[in-house]
Amino acid sequence: MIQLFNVSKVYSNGVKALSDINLEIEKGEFLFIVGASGAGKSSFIKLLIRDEIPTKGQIMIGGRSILRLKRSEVPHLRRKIGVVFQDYRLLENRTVFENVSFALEVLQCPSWQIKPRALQVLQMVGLSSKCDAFPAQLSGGEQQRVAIARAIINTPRILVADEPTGNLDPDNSKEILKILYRINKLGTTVIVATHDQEMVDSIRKRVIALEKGRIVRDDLRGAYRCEA
Amino acid sequence: MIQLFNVSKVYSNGVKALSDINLEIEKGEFLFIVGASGAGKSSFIKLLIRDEIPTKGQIMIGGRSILRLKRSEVPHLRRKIGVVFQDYRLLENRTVFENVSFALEVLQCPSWQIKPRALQVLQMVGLSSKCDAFPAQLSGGEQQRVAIARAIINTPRILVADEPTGNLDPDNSKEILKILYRINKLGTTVIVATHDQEMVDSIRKRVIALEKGRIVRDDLRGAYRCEA
Amino acid sequence: MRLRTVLYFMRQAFVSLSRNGWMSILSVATVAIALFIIGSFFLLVANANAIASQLESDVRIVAFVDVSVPREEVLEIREKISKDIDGVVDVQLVPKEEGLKKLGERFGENNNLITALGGKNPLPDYFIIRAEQPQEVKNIARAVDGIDQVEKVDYGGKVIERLFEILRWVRLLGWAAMVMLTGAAVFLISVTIRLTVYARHKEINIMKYIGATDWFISWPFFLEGMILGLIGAAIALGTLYFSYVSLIQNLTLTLNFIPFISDPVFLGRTLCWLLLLGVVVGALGSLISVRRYLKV
Amino acid sequence: MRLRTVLYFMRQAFVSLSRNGWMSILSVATVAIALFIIGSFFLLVANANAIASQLESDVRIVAFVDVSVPREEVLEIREKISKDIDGVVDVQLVPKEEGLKKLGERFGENNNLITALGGKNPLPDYFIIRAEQPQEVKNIARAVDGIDQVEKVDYGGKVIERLFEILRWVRLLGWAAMVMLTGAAVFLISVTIRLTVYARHKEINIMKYIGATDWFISWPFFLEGMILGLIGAAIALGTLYFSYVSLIQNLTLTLNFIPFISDPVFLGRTLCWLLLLGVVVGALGSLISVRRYLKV
Ligand SMILES: Nc1ncnc2c1ncn2[C@@H]1O[C@H](COP(=O)(O)OP(=O)(O)OP(=O)(O)O)[C@@H](O)[C@H]1O
Ligand SMILES: Nc1ncnc2c1ncn2[C@@H]1O[C@H](COP(=O)(O)OP(=O)(O)OP(=O)(O)O)[C@@H](O)[C@H]1O
Ligand SMILES: [Mg+2]
Ligand SMILES: [Mg+2]
Repeated sequence: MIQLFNVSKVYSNGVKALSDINLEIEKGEFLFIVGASGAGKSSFIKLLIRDEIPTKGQIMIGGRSILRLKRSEVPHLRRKIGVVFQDYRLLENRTVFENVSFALEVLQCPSWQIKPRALQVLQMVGLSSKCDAFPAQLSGGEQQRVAIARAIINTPRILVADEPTGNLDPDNSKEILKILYRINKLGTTVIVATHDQEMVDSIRKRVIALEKGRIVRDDLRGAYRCEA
Repeated sequence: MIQLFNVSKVYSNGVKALSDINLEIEKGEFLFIVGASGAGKSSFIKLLIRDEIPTKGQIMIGGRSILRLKRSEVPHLRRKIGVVFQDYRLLENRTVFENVSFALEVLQCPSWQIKPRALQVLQMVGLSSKCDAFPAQLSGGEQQRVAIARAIINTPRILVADEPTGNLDPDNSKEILKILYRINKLGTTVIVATHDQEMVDSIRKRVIALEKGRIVRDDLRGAYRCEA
Repeated sequence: MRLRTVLYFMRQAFVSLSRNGWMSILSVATVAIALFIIGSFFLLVANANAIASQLESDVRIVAFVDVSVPREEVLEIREKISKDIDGVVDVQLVPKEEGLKKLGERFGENNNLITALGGKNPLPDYFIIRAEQPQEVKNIARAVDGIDQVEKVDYGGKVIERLFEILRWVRLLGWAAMVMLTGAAVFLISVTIRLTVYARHKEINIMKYIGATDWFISWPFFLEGMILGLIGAAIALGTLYFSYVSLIQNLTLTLNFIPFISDPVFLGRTLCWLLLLGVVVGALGSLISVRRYLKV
Repeated sequence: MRLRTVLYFMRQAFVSLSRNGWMSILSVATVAIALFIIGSFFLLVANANAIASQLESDVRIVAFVDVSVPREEVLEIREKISKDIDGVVDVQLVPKEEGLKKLGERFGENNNLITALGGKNPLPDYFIIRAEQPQEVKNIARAVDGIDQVEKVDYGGKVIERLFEILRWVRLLGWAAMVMLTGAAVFLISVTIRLTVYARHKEINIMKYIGATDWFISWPFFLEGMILGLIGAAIALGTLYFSYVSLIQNLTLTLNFIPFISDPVFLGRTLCWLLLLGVVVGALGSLISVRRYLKV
């Protein structure tokens, strides 16, 4: 489903974020990306959604090069990928409900479909009571859960979550992991960049470890720490 | 050093964030505040730095009511308290170095004092190489460490950290905890709101657990979970 | 575009206008002020032009016929001038009798001029010729002077040339100022809109990250700009209309000899153009500003 | 304030100007355009005023003396007018001989007017009286008319009253427009500045959270606004000065009879005021906008 060939990313200020990444992710896989702060996890995710363009290499999603996409095709790529951003990226001027339903609005869903679905995902992340709040009126963890709700609302084929439990307590984290797991079971490819050792260790899934922009480990049933 | 009497906070949209908090924090104490997402940890911290005014009750710091401060005295209160915000609050238009040294600039320190000190704290959090980067050019964890560096640069009498390791890997988290511990040893009162079970459990310090805005536990040598 | 999408865009535009309250107000005020300035300046120039035209059309040529020429021949010359010379609108004959009468009046009622002249009238007959175009006055004067029996032609010469020179400059400067002011107003409106859009550029970026197409993001902004422009223009034009009408009413009381423009068709057309300008600048300004931030 | 702090503020202001590149440019452009418009309008009004004054000072009264009054008495009357009547600047006598000569000229060179009149001159002597203030013309005319030997007084009457009426309105409207334009320009500049500050309101909040005092945050913005205003004003005034000077040069070639203002002292003072206006609006606009976001 997702293939990276020799991908490198050097930012304009000369920082080498990723070097020579070769990777293949199967449809329906559940994948953790772990690594120290600054290892390149977010950069990897940014490449997948064409937020950044790799300096070198090729990225294929569903058999198509996403680097050769026309400008007008980029939104369609992004609709296929639900993303939980590390910094949430909520629309400040819109309520929680509007933020979450926005991902369906862009698909031009009829509103009778949008409303129940939005309420459903907000229920899943435990925010039914915060529908009409604006992001600035939420706690950190609540904002994070809104971002998760928005990413899963249109049951995307690929779900990418960058540190989705960084601001959540262990109980809420487990809840989120369950949601991700359930979505994965329904056929969605799930990619989670995380520092949460407990989460990675609790379900033994594929783990890719990055170090200074290079893949240093790729275990099919791995843990957060190297088990050598 | 810090005393709260019957403090309650109800936000303008009717959300009850804190109810009837009574608390005394000694000078030089190391205190964890734990609780689920939305329990009121950040609200508690916002009250301490007078970001929000309690709806009811009294807050004393160093024997003075911070609610009776004049507008012009608020900055002086905030200079005494180093804060790591949950959302970092870095100045986007300034480099990492400028962000960190800003806390000394407001004190009108001479620049020959500012520079070495700023480099020193950046070294402590492991960001010496990122001095000239802007916040947008940093990874999530790097931004968090800049926020920590800024909070500790003027060795404040009180250090408040809201989820300081949410975006950091376990190794970096341990490093940060060490720094906090060292600062505490030098006499600074440290208050850390966190979800990081490992961190809380690794040094047995005072733990206050919040639940729906109320203090439900106050253990002098506590752990993240209740040990009953 | 489906109806539902259109409705969604409309709702978004209005919601956004109200959530960005004071910014919307500032933008509307900017549009209103800019259009009010353009509008007043346009009316000023239009009135100056109208007055100038009226002054110009007043330009006359006076041609004195030789004293000895008999009246019949004079009438023939009149025919000749009005038929053979291009650009002549009207030829009026002032017979010598009338000239003498006027001269007499000048000396007061109880004058003894005619008696003093011994009943003999020394004055010539003369024509007052009106030209169609002020620019033709010189040529007409030359042609009339070419007629044998015409002794002398008088057409204000220097004064008229000066007047033309002034009018030429007034028009030139007036239009230059109009163009500049319009340009400046458009620029100022677009700066305001650009800055209000900038204040929301993160929102625009985020929408793109969630998979919104460029046009899906742009439309509400486009509508918003249009509404801003419309409201601003409406305020400007309402104010302009009422202040102009009441000003003209006041002016015509004291300056009733100046032909101010009060033609409702002309005013209506002017106001419509300004309204259109406001709406177009608002909508396009918004759209162009949004486009700047769509590149993610 | 310590030198080091001042230097820090200055550096911050410049750094911020350059980091907010395009916003600074837009603000400068707005200031420049607004001041250019005010400036040109001010020069326009000033010139209109100057021309008006010149026209007004040209106002004359013509007084015809009875034909029968002997020359000596006429000279006495002249003395009387210039001494006893207030506001008279100058009294010029046109003797009847000269009047006849002028009349003769009007009929062409080879006229036989004097012969026709039988050597007797039917024309009266008359005075041309210049008033100090145009408003006094009416009173002077009445006073002169009161002199027994004066048969008739002529002072343009209606025409002059019209002229005064027009001038009064031109001045009134000119000043009203000036005030309005200045207000509008100040508003537009402050909108732009307010929006640029808004784009950075989070920065301002953050500074407060770190313990910066209000004045510590405000000063760099104040300086920044001042620099913006200064640069914008300098551009506006440079452009204004050179375009005005070259325009006047062109105009005096063709319209040399109109007394355009080219007094360097006046121009210098005007430009200085505009510069000051730009700097003050820029600095205060910044400061006031910042204050809005300091309340955290
Ligand atoms: N826009 C950018 N411009 C320049 N350098 C950047 C940019 N974004 C990231 N970097 C640098 O690239 C490196 C990798 O960053 P990245 O965000 O991928 O790290 P990460 O693995 O997500 O870390 P974290 O766990 O802290 O979020 C870091 O050193 C960072 O400073
Ligand atoms: N500005 C605000 N206006 C209204 N409600 C608010 C505001 N800030 C926080 N709240 C609400 O107050 C409650 C407590 O929020 P707070 O930020 O204190 O939680 P927290 O303990 O920090 O949670 P987290 O661990 O997720 O950061 C939440 O329900 C939140 O929605
Ligand atoms: Mg990251
Ligand atoms: Mg919080």
